[in-house]
Amino acid sequence: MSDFDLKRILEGALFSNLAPMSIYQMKKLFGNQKVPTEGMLREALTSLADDYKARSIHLVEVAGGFRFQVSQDLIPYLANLTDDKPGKYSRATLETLAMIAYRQPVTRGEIEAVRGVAVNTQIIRTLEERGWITVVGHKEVPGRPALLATTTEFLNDFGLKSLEELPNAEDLIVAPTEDLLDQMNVHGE
Amino acid sequence: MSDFDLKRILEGALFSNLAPMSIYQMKKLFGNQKVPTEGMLREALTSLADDYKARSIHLVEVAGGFRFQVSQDLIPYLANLTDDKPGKYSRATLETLAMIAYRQPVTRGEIEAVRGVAVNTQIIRTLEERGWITVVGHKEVPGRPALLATTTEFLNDFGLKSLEELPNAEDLIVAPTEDLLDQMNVHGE
Amino acid sequence: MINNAQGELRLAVVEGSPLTQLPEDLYIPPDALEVVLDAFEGPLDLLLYLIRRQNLDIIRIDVAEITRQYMGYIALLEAMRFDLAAEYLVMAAMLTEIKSRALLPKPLNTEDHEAEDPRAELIRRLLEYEKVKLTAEVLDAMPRVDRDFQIAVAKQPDSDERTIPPQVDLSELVLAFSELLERARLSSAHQITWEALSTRQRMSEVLTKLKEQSELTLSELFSVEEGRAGVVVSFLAILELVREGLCALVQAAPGSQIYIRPVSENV
Repeated sequence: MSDFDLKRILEGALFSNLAPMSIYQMKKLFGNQKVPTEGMLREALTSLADDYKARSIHLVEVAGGFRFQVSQDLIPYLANLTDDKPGKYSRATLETLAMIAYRQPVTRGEIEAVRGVAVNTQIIRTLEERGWITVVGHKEVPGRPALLATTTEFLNDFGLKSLEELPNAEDLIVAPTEDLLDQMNVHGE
Repeated sequence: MSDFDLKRILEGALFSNLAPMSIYQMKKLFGNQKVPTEGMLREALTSLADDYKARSIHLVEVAGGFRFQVSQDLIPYLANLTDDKPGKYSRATLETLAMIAYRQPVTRGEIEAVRGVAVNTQIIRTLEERGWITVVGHKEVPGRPALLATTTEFLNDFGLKSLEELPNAEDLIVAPTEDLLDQMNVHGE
Repeated sequence: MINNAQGELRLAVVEGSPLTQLPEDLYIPPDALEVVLDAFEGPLDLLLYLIRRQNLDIIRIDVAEITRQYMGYIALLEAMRFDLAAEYLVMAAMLTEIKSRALLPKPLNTEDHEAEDPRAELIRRLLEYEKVKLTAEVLDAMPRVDRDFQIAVAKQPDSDERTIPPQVDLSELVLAFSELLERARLSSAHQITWEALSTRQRMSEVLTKLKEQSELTLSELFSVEEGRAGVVVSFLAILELVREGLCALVQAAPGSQIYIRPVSENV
């Protein structure tokens, strides 16, 4: 198969998939035929990404694989098409998600301890149903509470390749409080 | 706006939508800005179609308007991707379909109100793509949300002659709770 | 990569960091308290607000003054939103303790490590909470699918062999709807007038079983002999138990096994 064919096949497959496509899935495309190597696939993907550089859609890599994405600058136009405003999440929901993303795996009790308020079941359900969090196990303490973690879909939806790409939470606390944290450690431990 | 911008905007919009896009909808993209004429739009579409001539996706005109479609010759490759055993719809998808079937025509907001969680855009897209639901109009309230209803294909697939043949869901709730359900209907309507 | 579109929400800047969502010297008339409280995510959030309003570094908080202000809010809160007050009251008790300890002379003979600053634990919690709060804002500002960008898709070529879409049985659909109706009924809590004896009885049975086995699958509570009526009664009983906070339903992923667990002391 020529490089040209390989690129054509990947292009068509990527556009016919809503979910990102992994290298493994790309190999599956070729069934019983000669399967291209990962190197060949990556080369074709790079070339394909180049073809779209000047267009309003881009080939991007996220945790789940590769996908085509419509440019962010077109959102204001697309918003004119629909009356459905994309969901806004409450502060409670976002704080719960932040706790899970940065402290995973974490129990609901641990989230509640930091936030100082009970975590509504509805919040967990909303995040689970959105596909952003899931139960990854149970903590071996009395009651065996569920351990919550974020999913690959969470990374995909936020355009991230891995959890390491999340902004560093420590950076958010600015200078003056940093020495406080040091002091605190002395006091706290 | 330059021709280049117009083409970019149309390209992005066409790729963000699975359903064909009419000239009317394309005009809607521009909201309160200067709306391009049909001639300008058609010219941009022709130029866009040209750009994709050599690729594996094509801009085609169908009954409802224009859309990008993956080339027929890729079918054998794409077929390798599908599992032999059909998947399952999530509980959220089933509940959304149930709400639409029993309470149609219904808005997304109304479904959300009963389910207590936001309805993911993905769910609506999945059901639309399956051909089971469709937008039948817009509710005359602020935001003019889309009214969703089931299709003839839905009836066919579920072996129903008409919606009246849908089993009465209330029958599943037996004796003692019956009066509660009666109360609920009063509240519900 | 961080989209600061939400930046305008941060109304106050304290020592270089954007901090609060509320105007700095917001006067809260008592009758508006209920509305304002919805803006706070709990006692830590309220406390953080009170501290930041004085443009203070957390470590230098004047506990006496903050406690006075906090207690003022709590007094109003208690009268209006008793259900919420518990969490706020715990904080009030903690503040009072810190304040009283600070007022007492320090015992002279104690070892260094025992004489820890009573504010330390509170400050640690406040800093930790503030970090979560800021992280949540950053997370919300990050571009995400549907809101800030769209996935590009094209129609798949028409083909019979292409996909086998999931099959749905009519009974599944009916069941989904009836469950939904139930849930809607249960969430509108005040409409519930009385419980059928059989449901109450089943609730007790479920709780008894949960005492013996700390975890049950949903299917363990349904038996074929009881037929449809039994399923409904069990289902109602479980929903009622969940509503009353006596047990919790846990599911790892859509479509996977659902477990029922007692709500225990651990949380």
